[in-house]
Amino acid sequence: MAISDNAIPMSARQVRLRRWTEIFRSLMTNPTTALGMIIIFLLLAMAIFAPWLSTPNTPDAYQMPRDWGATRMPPGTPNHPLGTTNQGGDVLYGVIWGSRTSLQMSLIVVSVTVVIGVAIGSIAGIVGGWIDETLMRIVDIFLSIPELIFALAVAAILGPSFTNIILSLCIVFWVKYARIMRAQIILIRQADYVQAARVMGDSRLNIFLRDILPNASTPIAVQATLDMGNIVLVGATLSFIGLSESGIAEWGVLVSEGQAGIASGRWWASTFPGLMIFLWALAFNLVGDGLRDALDPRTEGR
Amino acid sequence: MSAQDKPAAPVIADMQNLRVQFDSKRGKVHAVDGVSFQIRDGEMLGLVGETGCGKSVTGRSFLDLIPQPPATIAGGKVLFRPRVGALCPDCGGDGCAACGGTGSETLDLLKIPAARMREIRGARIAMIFQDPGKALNPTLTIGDQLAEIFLQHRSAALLDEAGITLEDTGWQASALRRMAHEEDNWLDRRMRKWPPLCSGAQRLSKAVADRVAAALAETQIPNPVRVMKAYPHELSGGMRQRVMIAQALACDPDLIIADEPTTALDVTIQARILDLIKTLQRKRRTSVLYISHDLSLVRRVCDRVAVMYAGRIAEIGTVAQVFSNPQHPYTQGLLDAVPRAGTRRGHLASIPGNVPELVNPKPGCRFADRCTHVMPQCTSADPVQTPVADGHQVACFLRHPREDATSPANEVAVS
Amino acid sequence: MQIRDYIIRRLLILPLLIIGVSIVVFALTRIGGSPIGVYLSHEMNASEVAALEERFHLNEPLVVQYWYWAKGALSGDFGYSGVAAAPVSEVFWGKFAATMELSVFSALIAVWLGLKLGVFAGKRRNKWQDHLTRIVAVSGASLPLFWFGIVLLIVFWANLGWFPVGRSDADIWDSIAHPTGFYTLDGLLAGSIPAFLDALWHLVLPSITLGFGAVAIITRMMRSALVEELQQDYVDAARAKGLPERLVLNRHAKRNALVPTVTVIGLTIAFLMQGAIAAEIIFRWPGLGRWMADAVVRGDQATIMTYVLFTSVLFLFANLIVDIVYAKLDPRVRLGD
Amino acid sequence: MTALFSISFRATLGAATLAFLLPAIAAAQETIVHGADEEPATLDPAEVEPGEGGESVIFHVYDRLLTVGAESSDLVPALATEIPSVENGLISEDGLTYTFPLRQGITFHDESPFTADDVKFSWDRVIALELPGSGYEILSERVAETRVVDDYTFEVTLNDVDASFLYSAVLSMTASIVSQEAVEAAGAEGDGESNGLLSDNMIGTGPYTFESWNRTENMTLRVNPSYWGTAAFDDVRLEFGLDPDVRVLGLRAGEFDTIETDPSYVADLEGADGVEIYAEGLLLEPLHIGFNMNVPEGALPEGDTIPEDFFKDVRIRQAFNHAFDYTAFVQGALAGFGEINPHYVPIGVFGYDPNAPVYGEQNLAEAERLFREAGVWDEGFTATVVVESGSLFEIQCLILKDSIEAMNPDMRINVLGVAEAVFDEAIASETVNYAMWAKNGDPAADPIDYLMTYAHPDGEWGEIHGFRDAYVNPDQIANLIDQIAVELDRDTRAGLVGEVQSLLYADPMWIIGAQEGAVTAYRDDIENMVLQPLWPRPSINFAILDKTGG
Repeated sequence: MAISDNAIPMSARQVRLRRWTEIFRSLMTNPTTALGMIIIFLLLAMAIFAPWLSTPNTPDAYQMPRDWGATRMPPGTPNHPLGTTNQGGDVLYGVIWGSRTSLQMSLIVVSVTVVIGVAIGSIAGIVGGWIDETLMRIVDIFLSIPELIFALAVAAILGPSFTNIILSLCIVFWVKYARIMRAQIILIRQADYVQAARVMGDSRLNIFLRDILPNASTPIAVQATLDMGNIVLVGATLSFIGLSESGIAEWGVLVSEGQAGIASGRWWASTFPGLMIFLWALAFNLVGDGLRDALDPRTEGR
Repeated sequence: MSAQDKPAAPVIADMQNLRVQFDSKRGKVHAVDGVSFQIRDGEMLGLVGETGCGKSVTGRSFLDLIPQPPATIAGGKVLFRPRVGALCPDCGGDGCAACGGTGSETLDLLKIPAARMREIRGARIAMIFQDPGKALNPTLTIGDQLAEIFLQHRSAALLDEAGITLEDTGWQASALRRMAHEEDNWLDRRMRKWPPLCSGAQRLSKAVADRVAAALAETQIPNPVRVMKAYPHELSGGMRQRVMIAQALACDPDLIIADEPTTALDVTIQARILDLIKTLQRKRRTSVLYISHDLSLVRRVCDRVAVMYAGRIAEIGTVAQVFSNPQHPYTQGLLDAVPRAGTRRGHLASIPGNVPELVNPKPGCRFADRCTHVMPQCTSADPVQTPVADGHQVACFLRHPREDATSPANEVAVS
Repeated sequence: MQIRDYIIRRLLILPLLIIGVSIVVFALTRIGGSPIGVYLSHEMNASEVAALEERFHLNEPLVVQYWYWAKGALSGDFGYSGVAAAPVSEVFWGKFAATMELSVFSALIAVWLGLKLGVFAGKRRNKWQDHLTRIVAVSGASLPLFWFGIVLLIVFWANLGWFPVGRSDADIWDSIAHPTGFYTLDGLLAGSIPAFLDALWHLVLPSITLGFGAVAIITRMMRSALVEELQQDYVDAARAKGLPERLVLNRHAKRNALVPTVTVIGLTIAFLMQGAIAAEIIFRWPGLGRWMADAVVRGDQATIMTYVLFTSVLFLFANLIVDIVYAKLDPRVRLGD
Repeated sequence: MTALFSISFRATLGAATLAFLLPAIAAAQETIVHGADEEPATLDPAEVEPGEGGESVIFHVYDRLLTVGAESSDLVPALATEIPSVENGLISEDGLTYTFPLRQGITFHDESPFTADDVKFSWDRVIALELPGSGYEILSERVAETRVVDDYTFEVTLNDVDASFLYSAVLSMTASIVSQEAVEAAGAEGDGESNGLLSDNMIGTGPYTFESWNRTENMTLRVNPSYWGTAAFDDVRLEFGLDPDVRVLGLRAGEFDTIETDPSYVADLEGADGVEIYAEGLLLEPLHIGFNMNVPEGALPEGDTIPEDFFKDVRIRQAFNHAFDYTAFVQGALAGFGEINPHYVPIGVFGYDPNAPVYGEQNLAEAERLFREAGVWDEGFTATVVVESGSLFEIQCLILKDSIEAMNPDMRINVLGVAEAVFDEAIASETVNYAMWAKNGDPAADPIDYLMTYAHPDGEWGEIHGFRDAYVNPDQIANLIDQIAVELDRDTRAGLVGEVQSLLYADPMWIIGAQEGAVTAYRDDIENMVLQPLWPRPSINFAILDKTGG
């Protein structure tokens, strides 16, 4: 309408506010995204209340409790509602505490990689020059190796352990954020209000903190959400291939240990954890997808 | 209704109280809110208004091109009488009241089945879009895009020119028929490259090419054969618009909806395109609904003009009537705005205030809050179309009849 | 910028990237541990170990080691794979063919299903079918392949016995040569229909497992591209010409929507390369993926090196080609700006 | 009877199909399909690593001078016609020279005749090549000289008297007899380089001829119709690269006739239709966790709180042996297929003394007493045990972990699972940087092999783990074992073995969780299934199996 044609440039805060409200609205209106959010909520609840849902194993709660007297029990056996593994591990315990392990893994990796990525991306974007060039070439190199394969190689070299899986994921996943951050900076620099701010003689740091960072946050949020799912998926794949430690309450490990039983009709030991991995990844992908659509101007309705 | 100087041409299109609403996050937008006007055979009717006043939607409604959802047709009729086609059931073609003297049957474009609408689109009613750059498919050559329209509406003739008569049966003939109707399948497309089909196929495509070239030539495009092979992005804006026009006129339609055909072009070319449209329209006696926000253009080319504001017709009459003797305050404002150069497109610098929100609007004159002569009733009741001269109507309380509250115009406005 | 210049620039960067990748991976493998572990056994005495270290130049500084490796790689010597008990270069192509054949068939499934779903959803934007499709598609990307594969294995191999595992039936194939390494082709070349069918038969389960995962990428892209196309003026213009919906969709919307969809081919290839690992383990497909998995577990670094390098080279070239194709398909694009 | 039947049956079937049907189907002569665990790295007896996958193939295609039958662990003549002994004079009085009369009129699969020269050539070749990783020491450390007396008499002289020579050396796959003619035709060999012919080819005299090997897929062996002994019944195809559970699935689905598997899977297969289970006797590969008393200063992994010489204290070694939950291991992990036999003379090996004292009862009270006495109970400790991840050995470590930590949460065991290669590297080096590691022993027929490797203060592990400074009385043990090595009188020898067993109980260097049962599962149309632990893994002799099904 005529009004919007001769609008005066909005302040950074307005821009942000409007974007977030838009995003939130379209997230709420999209049923699949809503579904994703519900699943995430439930999974997080499970992770947070794990100690109350099933009593932690001593001395290490992230180790499966092994009842060598009751191995290979089917679901429904007293005090093993989801059955037990070949080593007498309680599947339910694995499922519940596995959600914590996954949460740990994804949170650590995402936060670490976001920090690294944003830092490097910002340096490249703001400082520019040869530093930018070199950093971006490095990013290109990392980006030209498919994630899972890269993580696999790194984890293999570090040796099989849960910590090493997390480490390898951190090494692999920061790159996208650097890319996004740099792109955003270069993009937002041109925006009216940033120009205005510069004219008003704000310090670079000020502009960065007040205008650029908050605006870059949306695409990074999307990537982070998607990664929350991917990381668990990739991590589980690594564990499955045999790069984690056996005996810990981690879904990927449980699936690969449960495999042994599948051949003999003991489906439960791997089915339940596998299902959890699936739900986890699905939920975050749905929400991430929704977010992306909400931000992607092309797919917005007219 | 008849203008006193020349005998009234028959009405071929008659829009009656059209109402179109759009669903939006904030509510129902009454984009078109009871618009009525008629287009006479061979006349050019200008439809002017600011951006977003609903004039494009009004135009698109003739071709059923309003996206539903989000839009919904809340009411009204769009009557159309094709020159060629079935005869009027009442008079059998002699001309009568029912068919407005055209002698051909009357269709309600909002009610006819989709198949029927497709026959009309492009053949009887064509459209020229605002931005030829956007309205031409970038991945198809000009030739292909024009060919489509002939293959849709002129298959029989094309087959005839290619030497395939109705008697011809057998798989070759039917393959070529499929080609001529654009119903060819994967196999056909392969096989037509080889004997025995290839000769027939070549004759057919030759026939199509000839017509395309002719159509282009008519819009004074130099070297049509070369242009046929070109992709849209390889042509200048003016050229593209000529192509659009050629496409619109290809099947010699009765009515052309020209939606701001020159807006996207730079000023130097605008004039030429405008003249082209005008001459072709004269030559073929095609009726044109010329949608524009630019009064000066309308004044140059149109016979009659309807001024639209916020989804309603504010004033309608011959160019002479409206421009020399504007009755509606809004029209007057518009006219003041015309000569002023450098004003933002579609925005009236001279009139303070903005176009009102059209979400669930209250009754009352839409222009009230910008109107200098605003009166109490302006904000309480809807003004009705009031004749001020022969064929000149205005919807404003300043010109409102006191006594005859039951004039037909009145009914139209309130119903 | 002109497409040609862009592509030339890309071609110039490509080798640099590949070298970069090799350096990164090489550094990792050497920092992580020595590449000789896979040859060691407690049968060996110190002198034997020392001899091996000599053979792999482990007593030299890292840079020198890399130099040796690069020299070898350039002359086609990628070291000795402990897992395959043969030089990498010897076993590579056979496994390469196996993985490629699998990927091709999976890609066929993914593209076919992906486009179908994408159009199906795009046409019904924001209707329930659209949401359902999205869930199906995203499920594909969220499904742990290794788990999905196992389930298929149990149902269709162990219980129903409809499909086999492995790559071929030894009895049918013992007399048939493998000129191409693509068993389906080899079967045809040998003129043996049973062999050809056998090869196809073995492809079914793994390519479904792998393909279903890739569907998500294509569906999503196709959907949003189609949604965008359907909002274009020229789609309305086509309608205004009186074209039937069939043609409007196929010729004007779908056709153009395919163009941006091309750009995810690179992604898809990467996905297939990754998924191949799990799929090949489960279905005992003698390809690069399973080789890599074994190498990873047994610390066979020559193989890990080669595999990572290979996939990234493939990935890089795929993306380059995608750009070129994209430029060709869409006359509008002017890359770089 | 069944043999005759199936042969004639096959003959007719073969004829019919050859006459009328597709070649593809004609090839469908009875073939035993075996889901193998480990694919060979090489097929060359001089290159194969003891215990490695190649041995199971070499076993079928090559013959050795002697072998062991299915029934007992007694020696049986093979290419040699008699078993050397002092009695029959084929072992010289000084016990150093062995004479082998050889079978006549035997040809290799390449039609070249078998003579004493081939035997000499085969053995000399192994010793000369010294291929890294191979078991050449088996011969080179024992053999002083080999001689061809005449075409059909072979003689070997040893460095020292060796009571286990026949079992430990002659039976080993390394001592297989290869065709001299074929090898020499393939080019020169020497200084640590074979000519590569035998790496992926086999020219032997055995019941099977080598047909084809598609690496990472399968290997086909064909019946050798002109075998000097009883000919095999069915061809064999070994399928490689399957995960254990996939092999089990394949067996259920009838894709495989026999598979290599372990107790935990066999337990699940009980009652599966069409599947038979064989579970008799025990493997001779005790599952052990080793104590390392020789850790270099500061070499222990992160988080270990124990001192390098932690296990020098015999009480701690005993405490660990008491604490381990043996029942859990045998009943839980091995699903009951196995014996609790926690010391280093396995059941079924000569001289095993059933009355010698053993651990094998979890005795937490005793363990706690010893830990307290050693003064590590109160402040506790953290020790890491390194193991090949995803293996049965890892489960043994997990049980140790659970056992110890259940006693006292301050006493922590870290189970560090690593890739096979990493593990081998860690264990292969002169000094081991971990206080504990887990694996299983190499099979042998004679106690001396075990005692030398795993108990002798100056033996293979004795040196690496520093037994000498750890044993309470190293010399006593050393002397006993040395005696056993040279004692030729069986009864005296047996007595000595029993004696050393008791000493090793009091002064353990290993936790031996269990002796794994010899178990496998196979399709019920396979007849004469026998596992002989002295045959290379999977301890199956396909030559005696008969597939009767269609």
